[in-house]
Amino acid sequence: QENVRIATEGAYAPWNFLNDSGEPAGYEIDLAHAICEQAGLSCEFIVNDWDSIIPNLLAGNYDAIMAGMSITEERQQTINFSDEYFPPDPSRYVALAGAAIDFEPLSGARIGVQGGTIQADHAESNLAQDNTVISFTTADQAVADLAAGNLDAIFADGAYVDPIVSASGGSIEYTGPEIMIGEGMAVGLRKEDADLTARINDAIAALKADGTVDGLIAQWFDGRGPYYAD
Amino acid sequence: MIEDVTFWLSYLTNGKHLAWYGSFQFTIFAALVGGFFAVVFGLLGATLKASRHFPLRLIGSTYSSIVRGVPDVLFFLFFPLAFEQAVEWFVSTQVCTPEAIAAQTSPWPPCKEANWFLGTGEYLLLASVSLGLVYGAFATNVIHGAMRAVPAGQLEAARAYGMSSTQVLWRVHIRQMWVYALPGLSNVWMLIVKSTSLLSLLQIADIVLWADRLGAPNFLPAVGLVHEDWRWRYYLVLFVFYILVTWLSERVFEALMRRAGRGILSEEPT
Amino acid sequence: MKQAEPSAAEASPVVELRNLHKSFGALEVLKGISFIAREGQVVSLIGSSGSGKSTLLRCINMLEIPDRGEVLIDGEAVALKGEGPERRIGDENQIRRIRSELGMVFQSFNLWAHLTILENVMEAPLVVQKRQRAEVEAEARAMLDKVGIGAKADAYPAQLSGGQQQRAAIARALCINPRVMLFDEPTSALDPELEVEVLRVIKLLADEGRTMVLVTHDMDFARSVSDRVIFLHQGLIEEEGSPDEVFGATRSARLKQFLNAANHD
Amino acid sequence: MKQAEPSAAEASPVVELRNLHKSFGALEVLKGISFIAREGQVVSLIGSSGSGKSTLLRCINMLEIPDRGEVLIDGEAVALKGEGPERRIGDENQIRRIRSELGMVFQSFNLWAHLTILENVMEAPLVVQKRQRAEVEAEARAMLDKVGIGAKADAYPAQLSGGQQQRAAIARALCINPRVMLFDEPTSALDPELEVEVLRVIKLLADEGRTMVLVTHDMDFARSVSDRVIFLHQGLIEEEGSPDEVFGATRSARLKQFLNAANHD
Amino acid sequence: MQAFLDDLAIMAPAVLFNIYFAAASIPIGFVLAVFLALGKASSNPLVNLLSRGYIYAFRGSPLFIQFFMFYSLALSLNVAVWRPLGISGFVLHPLFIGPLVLVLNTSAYSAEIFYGALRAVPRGAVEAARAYGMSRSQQFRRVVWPNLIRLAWPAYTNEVVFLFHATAIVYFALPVIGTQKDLMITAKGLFERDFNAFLHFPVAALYFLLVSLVIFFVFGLIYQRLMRHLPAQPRLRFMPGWLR
Ligand SMILES: Nc1ncnc2c1ncn2[C@@H]1O[C@H](COP(=O)(O)OP(=O)(O)OP(=O)(O)O)[C@@H](O)[C@H]1O
Ligand SMILES: Nc1ncnc2c1ncn2[C@@H]1O[C@H](COP(=O)(O)OP(=O)(O)OP(=O)(O)O)[C@@H](O)[C@H]1O
Ligand SMILES: [Mg+2]
Ligand SMILES: [Mg+2]
Repeated sequence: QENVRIATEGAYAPWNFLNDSGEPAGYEIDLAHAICEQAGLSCEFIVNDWDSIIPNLLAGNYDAIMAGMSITEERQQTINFSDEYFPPDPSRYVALAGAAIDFEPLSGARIGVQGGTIQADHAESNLAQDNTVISFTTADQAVADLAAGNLDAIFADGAYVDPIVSASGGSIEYTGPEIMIGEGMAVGLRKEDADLTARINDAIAALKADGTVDGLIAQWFDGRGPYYAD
Repeated sequence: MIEDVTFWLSYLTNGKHLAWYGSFQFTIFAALVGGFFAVVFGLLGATLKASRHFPLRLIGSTYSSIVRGVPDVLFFLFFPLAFEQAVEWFVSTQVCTPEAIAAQTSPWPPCKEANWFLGTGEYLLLASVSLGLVYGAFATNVIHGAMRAVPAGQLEAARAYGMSSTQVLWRVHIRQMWVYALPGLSNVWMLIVKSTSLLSLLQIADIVLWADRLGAPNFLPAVGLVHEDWRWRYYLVLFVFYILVTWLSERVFEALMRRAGRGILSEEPT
Repeated sequence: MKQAEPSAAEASPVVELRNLHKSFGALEVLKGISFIAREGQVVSLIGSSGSGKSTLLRCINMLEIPDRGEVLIDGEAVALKGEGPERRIGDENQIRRIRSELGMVFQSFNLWAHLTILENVMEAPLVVQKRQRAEVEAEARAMLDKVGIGAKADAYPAQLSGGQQQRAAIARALCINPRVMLFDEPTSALDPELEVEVLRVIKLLADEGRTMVLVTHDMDFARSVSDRVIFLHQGLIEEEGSPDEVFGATRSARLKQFLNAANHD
Repeated sequence: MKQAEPSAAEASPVVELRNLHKSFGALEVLKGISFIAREGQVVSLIGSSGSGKSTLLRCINMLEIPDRGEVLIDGEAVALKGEGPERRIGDENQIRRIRSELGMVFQSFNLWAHLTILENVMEAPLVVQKRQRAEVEAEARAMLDKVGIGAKADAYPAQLSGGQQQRAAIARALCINPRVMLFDEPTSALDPELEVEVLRVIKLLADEGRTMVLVTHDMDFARSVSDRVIFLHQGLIEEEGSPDEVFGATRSARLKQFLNAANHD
Repeated sequence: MQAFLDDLAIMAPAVLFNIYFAAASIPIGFVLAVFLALGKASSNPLVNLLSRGYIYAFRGSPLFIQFFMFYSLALSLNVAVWRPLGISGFVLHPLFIGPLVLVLNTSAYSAEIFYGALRAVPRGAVEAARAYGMSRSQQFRRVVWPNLIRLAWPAYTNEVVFLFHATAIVYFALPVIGTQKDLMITAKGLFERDFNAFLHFPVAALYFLLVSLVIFFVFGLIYQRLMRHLPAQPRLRFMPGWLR
């Protein structure tokens, strides 16, 4: 049985996070176990900073990335992606309750993002002109700054902020438009590992077909979706 | 009240916290091994610097001045990468067949067999070597200076009584050098201790990384206790930890100094 | 004042310098010095500050390598190679053997700070001469008693007064049982009362008939202890002879001036 | 030897100490010292090392605060408050005024290394006495000429020999035009030839009739320059009188022993 | 070669951030350090204890942790304090809080240097000043300070260089606003794009080295001027002190 090391960030609930016992857990972890079982691989998780997650893949310190990473053209220049395992999902703004932000046009606002994400790219190219874009090393830190009132809004994956909005008891709420960026999330792999990519793709296809993926999405994302069945 | 206590007890002993407590060993390991390497590199560097041959002297002083002219963080980011690639290159010259090299599509490593997987253990060792390399440059200077601080008369007296140059070196020079080197080495040690806070930049789940994870605000019950931003409390613990280590180190160095300085420093009458 | 013994002139030469030259960079400190110290003789070097007394003494045991000229110890020439400032010791083994026959007592004592007084005295016999510890220790203690600091054997140098340190340094030099004792201003770092102690010890050695070469500022002492006095001036021997000749019948004008200043001291 | 002038005994007291006591921790250094230095007198303090000469001198300008006893300068008692080791200066302004009338010359010169010789000499008149720069400069240059180092005015202390530094220190003290000059072993850090220069300057001052208190190891000098000699021993004045009395008709056994050792020097 | 020149050009504006952090914190840190050093030497027990405690705390803990602590502390006070005062964006801005922490840090290190120098001021020189009737403030200004600054200068020069190096971790601990990136973050960003460690990091190192050399040169000139009273001047040497 081939051993595959999978890197995750461990700070992007509910995709991946460290549970109370300090182990990686979340949607991607469950999914990875399913994929590995399906593909007949033995899997092992490695927690790695978001910043250096691609360099360390290339350096051979692990074989795959499952860390809420969206497929982008830029990333495709250096790594391969498997087929997506999380459908394209709109990115959302959230702000403290009662912060009336004018999005027509958005200007003069302090927007928090996690550095190196598709939202950060988007903000840099579309918002930086008139707003202050502040990038944090982890998404958690952006949330902390928002909660402390140091940001007007954060811009992040809809499914990332969704549970925060619901768990915040009304103190954090959605605002502004939903923006569709990214082409869904997928496993990141080294270009030369075509064989592994193929095996993972097969497994993902099978798991999508038998409803396992949708089941896990329902389980981890509060039944909110998005699903492949639609 | 009792419930509060049990709640906090179980919160503070959950797996995440245990992992945090456990990660202190990485910090301590990196400091100790890093300190060891720093002394080794320091002695080596000082020997080079005091060498009679110009090229060796040049290597010694280049090492100590270049490394000290650049921030330590930069080295910590750069050195492990460079070292990994150097090892892989070396291994590749041993194991790679021409076919394997031809078959390799990615720019690095030269062939699959030469790839070196880095886990926490390897990273820790690399981090320790990096620490040793960076602070060895400081130790080089300290030791070099200390060797020169030994009064010339002490060495002359040894020579005048017919000791050979190795006898002078070991029986008088190095023996007295420690007194002058220890204050500087103590500083270098403190530097190493404090730079262990940068281990998280080297992919080691160290005390800083865990403090950050534990302190980050959490809104999801599924992830653990829901709480706001608690990071500064966790950092306060680290702050206290480092102060304690500093305090302890000072006591140890004082004791070492008393030992090394017997006769040289003590003036209290017998 | 010691009587010049008639036998001394015939005794064999222990230290002989032939035409010694030494420069530090552009400064020519010794410009051709020759003299002989014979078995049992006490030779004093006097001269004003900077006249090269210490340098001369240090050339005898090659702590400074002379640029030109020869040093003979017991008739054996110290091997040197090279020329001028590049001159180096020729034979490491020879020089170590010779050095261990020259007991040097430094102006600033140079006791090894990390060793106790007893260990200081025992160090060279044990390490250089490789003698038995028990025997050396007995001898070292006896030597310390002789110079009057037996009680301080286990103290460190820093715990001793200047005079005690100087006497420890003398004991250290004596304990290698040297053919010649070399003293560099043995009392100039001491205060008058300590000086007396140290001079007493040196006098004792002189009376025992030990060969000595000493640099001193103390004219009365030089007069009372020496067989020969050598006055250095501007890198050369300006005047030389028995104490009576040098102090009593001074010829050189420069020496007269020097002695006047010293008297006023 | 200077003749004791009959008028000196009647001249007014400039420095008066009354029953001075001083301890450092458990060590009682001064055990009750009283003496008077009158206008124009030169008082020498002699005594073996550690007998408290420097401490006594430093008590005069309150660099050490005596535990008990009084110091009067020109008849004015220096105000002190508190008791024993807690005793403090009572009136900052008074002490500053008094200090600027006492020209202290330290054993180790204590020239300000970051100022040139001229600046050193001008510092106190400008900063403490707030006098005019032009006037002070003229006076400072004259003073430097007087002690024979006028040419070195713009050199820094580190560029001067020991004797030159000592003379600069004397010039510095003179330039505040003090009522009394205090010298602490003015020549002990110097070699014999430099010593002569400095002693010459001090003698000049004595002959001018300047009031001076000086600590010295040099008995010949003490004899030739002093009006009174005070021998300190174990914290007390063991013997005191004109140089003739003290050196010529020594009474105390301890002083005899001390003078013997010093002579041997 | 072209890539090297490109990197040089890209990082040129970035180095300004490091220079800004150092330049903003050094003068204030210097002044604070002098007071702390005097505090540590003070005989007033309270002042003494506070100065000692402050210096010990900041020298005994890593700067990296200090950044994190102060940022999250400032953040937790945001709603209660900064916002009502209307200085929220200012206080939490890396360009403010960065120099702030650096000031706190460098003042502790410099204070220790100054304190050491203060104790090394030749006793005799101060005694001479006392003996000639100078008041305490005159003693300090005319004698203690000129000696102190000369004694401390070489070590202080090192502290300045190391403070400059310390600016490299500012953005590892603080958020990045817009394109305000320092050398390290720029180099790291470039590295994450094409993974060429052997190009980007050495270029950043080169910049650090260059600025360090400039600091040395300038401070060395000042030192030479300060030390003109010593005929044989010891050269200013790059020596480690008690660093972070
Ligand atoms: N290692 C050295 N390098 C350069 N110059 C030196 C060295 N050693 C001595 N000199 C110079 O050589 C000259 C003679 O020095 P030496 O120590 O022999 O004098 P000395 O007669 O012993 O004087 P003193 O009585 O002051 O000890 C002096 O001018 C001194 O500055
Ligand atoms: N600040 C001090 N603290 C403790 N002890 C001191 C202090 N100053 C002087 N002493 C002690 O007081 C005694 C007298 O010292 P002082 O300097 O007055 O002697 P002295 O007569 O000037 O000797 P010397 O001729 O060696 O200069 C000595 O035993 C000395 O060790
Ligand atoms: Mg000499
Ligand atoms: Mg004294």
